[in-house]
This record gives sequence, C-alpha cells and structure tokens, in this order.
Amino acid sequence: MSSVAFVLIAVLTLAAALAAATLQKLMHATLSFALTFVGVAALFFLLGAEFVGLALIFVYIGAVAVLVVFTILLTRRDVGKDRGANWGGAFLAVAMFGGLTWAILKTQSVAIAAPHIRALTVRRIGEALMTSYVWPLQCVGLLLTAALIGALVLVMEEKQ
Amino acid sequence: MINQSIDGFLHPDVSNSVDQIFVNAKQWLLGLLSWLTNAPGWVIQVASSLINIFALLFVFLTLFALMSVLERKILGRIQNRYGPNRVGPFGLLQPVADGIKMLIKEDIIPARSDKLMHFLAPILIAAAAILALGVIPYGRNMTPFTIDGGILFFFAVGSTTELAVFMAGWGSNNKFSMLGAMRAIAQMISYELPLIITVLPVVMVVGSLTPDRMVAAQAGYTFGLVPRWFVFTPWGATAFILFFVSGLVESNRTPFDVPEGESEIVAGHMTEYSGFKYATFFMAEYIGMFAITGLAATLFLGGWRSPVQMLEFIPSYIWFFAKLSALLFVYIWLRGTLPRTRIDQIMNFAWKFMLPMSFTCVIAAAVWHYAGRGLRGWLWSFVVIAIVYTALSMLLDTQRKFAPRTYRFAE
Amino acid sequence: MLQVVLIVSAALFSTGLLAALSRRHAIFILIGIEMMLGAANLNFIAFWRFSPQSQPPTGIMIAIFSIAIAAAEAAVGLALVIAVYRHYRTTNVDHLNQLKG
Amino acid sequence: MSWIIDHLWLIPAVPFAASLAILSLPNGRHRGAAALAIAGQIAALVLSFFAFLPTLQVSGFRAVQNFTWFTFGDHALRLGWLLDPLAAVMLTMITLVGLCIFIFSTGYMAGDRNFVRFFAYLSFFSGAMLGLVISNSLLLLFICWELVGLASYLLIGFWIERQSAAAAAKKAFITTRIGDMGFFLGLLWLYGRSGTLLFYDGGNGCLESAGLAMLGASAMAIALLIFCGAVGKSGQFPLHVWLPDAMEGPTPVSALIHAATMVAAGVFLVARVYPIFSLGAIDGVTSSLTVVVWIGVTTALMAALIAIAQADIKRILAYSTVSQLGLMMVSLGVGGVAAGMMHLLAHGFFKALLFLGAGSVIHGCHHEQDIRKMGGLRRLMPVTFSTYAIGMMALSGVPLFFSGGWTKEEILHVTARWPSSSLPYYFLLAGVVLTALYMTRQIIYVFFAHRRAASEHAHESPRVMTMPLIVLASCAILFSIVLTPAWPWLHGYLIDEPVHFEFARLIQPGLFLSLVLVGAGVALGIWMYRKAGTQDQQRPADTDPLEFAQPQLFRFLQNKMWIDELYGRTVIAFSWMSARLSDWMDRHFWDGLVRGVGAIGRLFGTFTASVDERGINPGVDETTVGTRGLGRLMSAAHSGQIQTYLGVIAIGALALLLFYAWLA
Repeated sequence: MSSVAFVLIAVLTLAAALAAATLQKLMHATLSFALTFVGVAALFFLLGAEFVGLALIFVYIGAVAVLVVFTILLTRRDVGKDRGANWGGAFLAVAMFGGLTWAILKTQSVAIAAPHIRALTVRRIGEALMTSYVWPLQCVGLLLTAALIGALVLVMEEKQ
Repeated sequence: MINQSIDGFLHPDVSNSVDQIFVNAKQWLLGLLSWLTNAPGWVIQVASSLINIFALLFVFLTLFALMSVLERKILGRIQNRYGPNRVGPFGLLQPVADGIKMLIKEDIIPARSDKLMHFLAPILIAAAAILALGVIPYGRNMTPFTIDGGILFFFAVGSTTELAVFMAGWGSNNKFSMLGAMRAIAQMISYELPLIITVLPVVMVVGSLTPDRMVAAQAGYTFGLVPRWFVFTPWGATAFILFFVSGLVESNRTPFDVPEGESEIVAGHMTEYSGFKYATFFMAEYIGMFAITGLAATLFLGGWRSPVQMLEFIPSYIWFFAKLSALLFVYIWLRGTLPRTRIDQIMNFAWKFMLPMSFTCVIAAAVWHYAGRGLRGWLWSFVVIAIVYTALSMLLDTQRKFAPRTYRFAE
Repeated sequence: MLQVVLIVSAALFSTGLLAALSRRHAIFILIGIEMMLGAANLNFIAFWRFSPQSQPPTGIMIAIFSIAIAAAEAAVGLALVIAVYRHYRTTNVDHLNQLKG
Repeated sequence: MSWIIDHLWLIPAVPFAASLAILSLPNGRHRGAAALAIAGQIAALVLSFFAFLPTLQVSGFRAVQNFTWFTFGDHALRLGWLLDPLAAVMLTMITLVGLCIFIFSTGYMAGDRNFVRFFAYLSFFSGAMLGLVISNSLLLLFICWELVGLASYLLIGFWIERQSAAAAAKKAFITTRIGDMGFFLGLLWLYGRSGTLLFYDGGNGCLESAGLAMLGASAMAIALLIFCGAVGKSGQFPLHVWLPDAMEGPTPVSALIHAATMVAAGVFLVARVYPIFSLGAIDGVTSSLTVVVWIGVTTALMAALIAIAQADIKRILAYSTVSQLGLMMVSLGVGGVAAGMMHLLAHGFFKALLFLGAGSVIHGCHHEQDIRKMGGLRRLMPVTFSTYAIGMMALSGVPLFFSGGWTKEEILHVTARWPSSSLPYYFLLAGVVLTALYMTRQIIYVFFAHRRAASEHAHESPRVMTMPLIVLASCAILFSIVLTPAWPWLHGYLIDEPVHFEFARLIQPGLFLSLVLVGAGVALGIWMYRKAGTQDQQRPADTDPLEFAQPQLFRFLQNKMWIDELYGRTVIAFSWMSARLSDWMDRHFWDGLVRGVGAIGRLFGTFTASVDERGINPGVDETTVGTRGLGRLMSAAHSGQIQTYLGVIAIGALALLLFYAWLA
C-alpha cells in the first residue's frame, strides 16, 4: 500500500515539478511549484519524517509560495512571452538526470530496503535541537534575522 | 482515567459508557467490517479514517448550518429584531432553504478569468479548513487523527488558506477581488505570527506538540476548585486573549473583516463567485472559525475537561462543544457590537502590540515555569506581563492614538 | 527501495535544473533552485531513513536547517528581484546583462 | 573591610575613571563634569577611609600586594600596592583636601569656558597622586610621579591662551624634569644593585634588610640621586624657581597641587625611601641626610626672606610653601620622619585653606592679585577673613590651638638635638620669625587698612566656596588634637609606638620660646606695616615700608635674589649656545654628509630609471598587450547571462559526478 502511495505521490510531485518548470502562465507555474512541495512533504511523511514534512509545508506553502506570488504581483508589468524553448537547458537537465540515475544504479551500497526504525517524535528532534545542535540553531536564528533585515532594506523605497 | 464523581446522578460505569459511546460504536463497526469481509489491516485502517472523516463532516456541516441560522438570530436579537423565523420551527430550517437556493443558482464564471484557479480556489480553501479540524481532541479518546506534531499540522494546513485566497483573488481577474485578496493575505500573514507565538508558551509548558497531551496537561483542580486550565495563569490568560483576537483576524471576522468590506471592495476575493462556490467559501470561513475556536478551547480552556469536579460525569464531548459554542457566541457577539477597523490600524496593532505581547507571553511562561509553577510563579509572570503591557501602552501613546475619533468637515 | 527514492530525487533535481536553466523570469530561476534544494532535502531524509539509526537524527537535522536557510534565501532572493525590477523595469534575465564582459 | 586591602588599586582607579568619563563629555556639560569629579572624589575618600580603618587595629600594619607586570627573559618586572600608616594618612589627607578643593572649584571656575577640561585634569591629578601614595614599587611610584607632573603641567598651563601661563607650565615641567633625571638614574642604579624596585616583598624588597645590604657604599649616591627628584618636585633650592611661577594656574590648582599635595610628594618620597638615606647611620647622621638638612635649611630661610618682598598674594603663599617644604626636609634630614610627615599633613590642610582663601579674595576682587591694591576686606568678606586668619596663625605656628604650631614645635625639637651642628636650629628659629612677619604683612595689606582700587566692589564668595574654607579651617584646628605632645597619637601611629596621655608634656620650655618668637614676628610685622598703603612722612602710598627703609635689600628680595637671572645667564645661556652650535653643525656639516649620500642615491636612481625605461618597460608593455588580448578573448565567455553561468556550473557538476562514479 505504501509503495502504491509512494509511486502515486512521486508521479504527482514530478508532474507538478515539470509543470512548474514549463508552464507559460506564471501563476499556474507558481501553484505547480507549491504542489511540488506538497508532494515532497508527502514523501517525507512516507519516509517517517513527519515533522520535517510539516515544516516544509509550513515554510514553502505558507511563506515562500506567498512571497513568490506577491513578487509576481509586484513585477506584473513584465509578463512577457518567454523566448521559445531552451533546448540547451533541457538537454543539460536530461543529461544530469541520466548521469545521476546511472550513478545511483551503479552504486551497489544504496540498493537496500528500509530498516525498521523507532518512530521519530518531535520530542527527540527538539532534544537534539536543544543539545547537540544548539549552536547551529542559534546561527540559523541569526541568519534568518539577518535575511529578514536584509530583505527589508533591499525592498525599502529609496527616499528621494 | 477513573471517573471520580461517585455522588453524581449516574453510576460511574454508566457515565463512562456514555462518555465513550462514539468510540465504542466505531470499534464495533470496524469489528463488524473485519468480521464480514475478512479484509486486510490496511483496509480496516482506511475504513477507520473514512469513518472519522464522515463523522467530522457530518458534525461540522450540521454545526455550520445551525451556526448560520443562530448567528442571524442572535444578531437579530442584538439589533432588536427577530431574525429568521419563517422556515420550519423557530426558523431552524432556514439553512436548508438557503442551501437549496445556493445549489440551484446559476454559476457564473467571468469570461477573462483564469478558469482553473477560479475553480480550484474554493475547493482548496474548504479542504484546508476541514483538514485543520482533524487534529483536535473532541472528547476523551476522540481525536480523529493523532499526529505527533498536531499543532504544527494545524498551522501548516492553515497557512495554505492564504494561497487559496490569493488564487481566488487572482483567478477572478477583478480589481476588487485582487485588492480584497491582498488585504486578506496581508492581515493573515501579520496575525499568523502572534497566533503561532501565543501557542508557543503552551507548547513549552506541556513539552509536546500533540493536542491530546495538552489536554492531559490541564487535568486536575487547584484546591479541588479551580481547574488547572492554562487560561487561569497570567501568561495563559494573556496568550488566550491574543490568540482569540488573532483567530478573529485569521477567519476574517468582524471587526477585522476589511478584506470583504462591502462598502469599499464589494465582497473582496469572493466578488466574482456565485452559487455553490460562494457557499463553499462561506462554509470554509465558518469551518475555519470552528477550527480556531476548537484549538483555543484545547490549548487554554482545558479541551474536553469539565470546569467543576462535580460535573465530570457529563460526557467529555459535551463539555468540548459547550466551550466551542461559548467562544462562537463571543464571535457573534463581537460582530454585533464592534464596527469595522481600518487596514492600517489592523497592521499597526499586529506589529506594534500583538507581536511584542506574544513574546512577553513566552517569557512569562518561562518565568512561571522556573519560579515553580505555583503562586510565586503566578505572581512573577503577572508582574512581567504587567510591566510590558504598561511600557507598551506608554510607548505606543495609546491615549492619543485610540482616543475618540475627531472629524473634519469639508467647507 | 532507497534507489527508487534517490531516482525520484534525481528527477526532481533535474527538473529544478531545467527550470533554472530554461526560464527567463528571474523568480523562476529561484524556484528552480528551491526545487533542487528540496531534492537535496529528500536525499537527506532518505539516507536518514535507510541508514542505521543515529541519535541525534543527523539527516533530519540537516534537512531542518537547510529548509530554514532556503527560506532565508528565498526571502532575500525575492527582495533582490523586486529591487532589480524597480531599477531596470524588467525581471527577464536575458536583459539583465550589465556584467557582460 | 579587608577587601579594600586586596583591591587597593580601586582608590586611584576611581578618579582616573571619573577623569576619562569627564573627558568624554561634551564641552558644555558643567554640571555633569562637576558631579562626576566630585562623585569620584567622594568615592575615593570613602575607600580611603575604609583603607585607613584596618591600619588602626594592628600596630605596625603593612599590607603588600605585588603582581607581575611583564617578564623579559628570566626577569620579571613586578609592581605592587602598599598600605601602611604613611600611605593611609596621605590617602585620607589627599582625598579630603581634594574634595574640599573640588567643591571650591565648582564655584571658582563657574564661568570658565573649559570647565569640563579643568575637572578632567583635576580628577586625573587626584588619581595619579593617590597611585603615587600607595605604590609599593619605586618604578610605579616614578610612573605616578611623572603622571602627577603631567597633570601639574596641564593645569599650570590651563589658561593656555596666556603667554605667561604657557611659559610657567613649560618652566615647571623642565625644571622638575632636571630633578627627575637624577631620580631616574638613582632608580636605575638601585635596580642594578639590588635587582628589585619593590619596597617590601616579604624580606626581598629594596627597603628591607636583605635589599639594603646589597647596596653597600653606593647607598649614599643612590639616596642623593633620588633626593634630586624630591628637590625638583618639592621646590627645594636650587630647583625651587618653578614653584612661584606655577601660580599662573587657577587658584584651586595652586591650592591642591602646588601647596597641599604634589609638592609634598618629594617629602613623601624621602620619607618612603628613608631606609636608603639612613643606611649606615652613625648617631642618626649620614652624609646624604646632612645634604638634605642643609638644602632644607637654605630653602626654608631663603624662601621666607623672598616672601617678605612679594606683592602677589599667591606668590607670597608659594614662597611660604617652598619655605615650609624646606622645613619638612630639615626635619627628615635630622631624623624626625614622623615630625616631617606630621607637618606635611598639617601643612596640607592649612596651606590649602590659605590658597583657597586667597582664591576667594581674588574671586571677590575680580581677579586682582596684587595685595597693594587690596585692603579692608575684613568687613566685606567676613568668612574668608576669619578662615584666612586661622590659616595664617596655623602657618605662623601659633602654639596650642593650631596644628601648624605643634608640628613646627616638634620639628624644632628634633632639630635642636641634631648632633652635627646646631646652626640649622637657629636658622629655623629665624625662619619662624620671618614666617610670622610676612604673613602679618599679608594680612594687614589684604584685610586691614583702608580700601583701595581693587577692593572697592569686593564681595563675599558664594556658599560653595566658603563651605570648603570652613571645613578646612576646622581641620586645621581640630587636627591638632592628634598632634599635641600630651597625646601624640599621630606620632605614635606613624612610627609605631604606644601612645599614652600625659598632660605635663604640654608645658615645655620650647613652647614659650616659640611663643616669644612668633609674637616677635607678629609684633614686628604690625609695627612695620601699621601704616602700609597710606602716605607716611616722605613715603608715597604705593611704596612698601621696607622698600622705603632698605631699598637695596628690598630689591634684592623682590627679584628673588636674582636666581632666575643667574640661571638665565648660566644654565639657560649655555643650553642656548649649545643649541646654536648644534644647529650650525646640523646645517653645515651633517647636512653636507646627508646631501652627499643623497647625491649617490640620485645617481643610482638615474641608472635604474634608464634600465627601467629601456629594458623593463617594453617587456611589461608587451605583456600588458598580451594580457589585454587574452582578457578580451576570455570576456567573451562572460555573457552576463546568469543562466549561462548556471549551465556551466551544472556541466561541471555533472562532469565531476561522472568522474567519481567512474572511479567507483
């Protein structure tokens, strides 16, 4: 059942991603992007990382996607046509996929089934964050604050 | 959990069985299914989920119907009139009539709209609202979906609403829709911060993100009299008020309903919707309201717990819905009482008052915890909150800003 | 099983690369990069899931931090796009070639 | 209160910190500056008081705290703090007098533009002086000594726009530097001999028996070199010339630095390193101490004589200070360390009082300093007059009630018993008479007689200036309680002897002698100056009675015995000549050499330039052209298209991936 769900979700995710990469209407592409991350979050759920999945939805749907649509709205005057298809980029992407797949299939050590694991509770994550990862956590906090201030400064109207 | 009310009207076992009647019914149903079809485990699991979902939908759609008519009636009383009283006894069948009207109305889609988004927006918004209902404990052993990070799930799903509102605004290809959507998103983002941050003290104190654990943490009574609900601590009371106000904004209710202020922008992002899609938006708004009030009750008002030890024999779900109804009544009451605020007032209030106060709640909860969770902690956290509140009100110069409005007349 | 997840992740990564390379709108280059980051996160989670249990769960931790950093990156990146748009009145990266040698 | 012993450094640190804080204030913040300075001083006073308390409890108390400043090779340079009775009384006196003067200054300097700077300097001085007093290392003492000198320089030249102030500051700095040179040489010599500069170091300090034993015969030379420093700082003959000129500074500065505290530092220094002076003494006499005695006697008498003929109110007091310092030196020289220190402390109080009184008079007379233009201020400035009279009597050494009387008595007593010669004793007796004489003259000119030009519109000073006067006057009287021979508590405290009360010792023959001498001096003064400032027979009103009677003598004294002129003709003229000679040498001889070297350099430069021009430049040019061509080629790759770059990165990543996969 879970493998059926996995295939379904993977297909949905990849289809949404492809739509995000190719759709001409910017809004549709953005929503596809949001859908992609719903799919990725679902994959996280399947892999047992509930917390990360929820955080992903929280960050990408609640924040990044809204930011993106706002940015599109603010730069709306510029919705021009894309200049045709970029075959070079497509070729490179396909080549990258081929290379990665080849490397993955070639590597024997990743051909393993999932072991049985203890459920990952939020409490364990919290404890790890507050003990071994407390300095990275502080650094990320600082980084986010800096990014917040930086973004504000960037978009602030210049006083004439 | 042993029921201790021996001197009640009912025998404890009877009381217990009444309390667990829905849980037992579901178990029995699943057992029957398993016995009948001999289906594998995952089928039973899916069936269990489906039962939960149908129960949820049934209860809350009924409640929605009830609420719509009750709101109109209560508003009527507040405005010194009767409200709907023609369809059915006491006008109780009014929502049925409304539903039929909505269903058979013509569904108009603007010609130059983005059809796909226009279509998807109400679905997404309703789905998000209903999903959020799934993690709230409605009674003892009555949480539809027990997720480890339940609170996070609630807010993750809730944040999807913003995207849906945007889709509605953009997809309608209408200036009013767009403006309404922008306003809605702006105020929702602004108030999402205090909404989440006021939950943090509870999460900190309980040490878990699971709603069930939060209800469990509020068990017991101080001096056998006052329930140990978080609303009875200084930080809890403050956080509850802040949460409640943020909840008002999140569900776009009066006095924060500028996104659909009909005198300015028709109906906001719902301008171009009609018929059943409009009804869906309407429903989503109410269900979002239920979810927020349900969470407020769970976090601060002890969830399904009885406020008086003597009354514990009354089934837990009844207590929960009693609290929910009380909060909903306050929603309606506010709507009938308060005028609409301006968007800049809403924003200033969010960033200059709500956010600092929310952070104060977090600190006050920490103080409360480290001072021993007793009377001393109570006083200390009260002092912290009082200091910050006073400082904020002095800093923000509330005397001047929230003074009665003055008018100037054109000459 | 791990291979399958990795291949999905590789596909997502390639799609992100495709978006980043073929889109002309600056925002979508960012979106492509976000997708690549998402693919990387998927890999971290997958490796955590399929490897012997470790305490603390390193893969999860890295994913959490990378999500936080991605959020910061998106915020700054979009602010840059807006600033650029304000200055050049375009978000088409084909026209943003001031650094042409 | 024992923690203060472990944190003795706090006492000087507080005024230093206050000074820094004041310096950071903007120029107009008068109140802030005064508040900071006074707060710092009060804190220092309280701390000093706490430091004073433990020294009372144990007899012979000495707390030492040493630390390593830095190490070079095997040597560690160690500094330290020291708290003993000597330091404790000095701390208390300096902070108390300093506080009075700080408060006085807020009134005196009220209208000054550079008020803030003034208080920063004062606080700085206070910190340095307190540091000097508690140093347990000759080096640390020297550092603070120089800091004190710097503060003195800055404050003398405080009114920098005045030519005379700048000159006086320079003079003070250079003159004291001559003495400090000797001090520094002595310090180096001492370090060379004993290997340590710590005074007390658990038996290894340079003032303890082990350290002293290493000095041997060089002790006398070291002592005399250190004494050079004391001579410079304390204005002893022949380096006394700077002190009267230093009166160009604001009056509170004169009171604090050039009367009460800093000039006493020389005396304190001698008292501190007294074991070096008295090393190998026979019957209390060593050759170095003999030098100290004779220098002191010369200074005391000479300054007293000069003071008679001066007209500037502050200058008279300045010469009086020089004279009193000489008295202290004599006391130290003849073996009366305690007597000298007691006189130092008493002198600190009453001389500060006199200077502040003079400041009050000057303030009242609109910055007129010539006593011949004053007169009759007794009624106009009653508080100033009464306190000034107390100071005058203390200085003149009126017995029984005034602190100065007891200490002077003590010094005369010690000097009389000096075995080498009885001459100093008689000189000092003459000094007593002279002191009474010139102080009487000054009082008559300033406060009695009738009003003259400057005192027509005089007024009493504000509260903030008279209060310190009253406090200091009370100190000048009350201080005598611990000085009387009947209960010589301070004496016992300083030299660690048990004290007991004995009333009979109050009545001594010496007491009557000095009463007679002081009386004679005062009487002589009253008789000589009874008609000062008025026309008398053939004498014009503005001529001094002494000048009328003995014009030659008066001119000799008025011109300070022509010592400045003597220095001008000899030392300064010699320096001038040698400077001219060096200048000439520089211009005509050394310059030639330098020019020659320069010419060689230029020749070499020309050669290299041509090499550069012919050989290297074309090569570089070619390289540049090539680089530019290459750059143009490479810049084609820089399309400015961000996606191109991204694509290239992707290709690179892919290549790397394939490479590693292939390797695996």
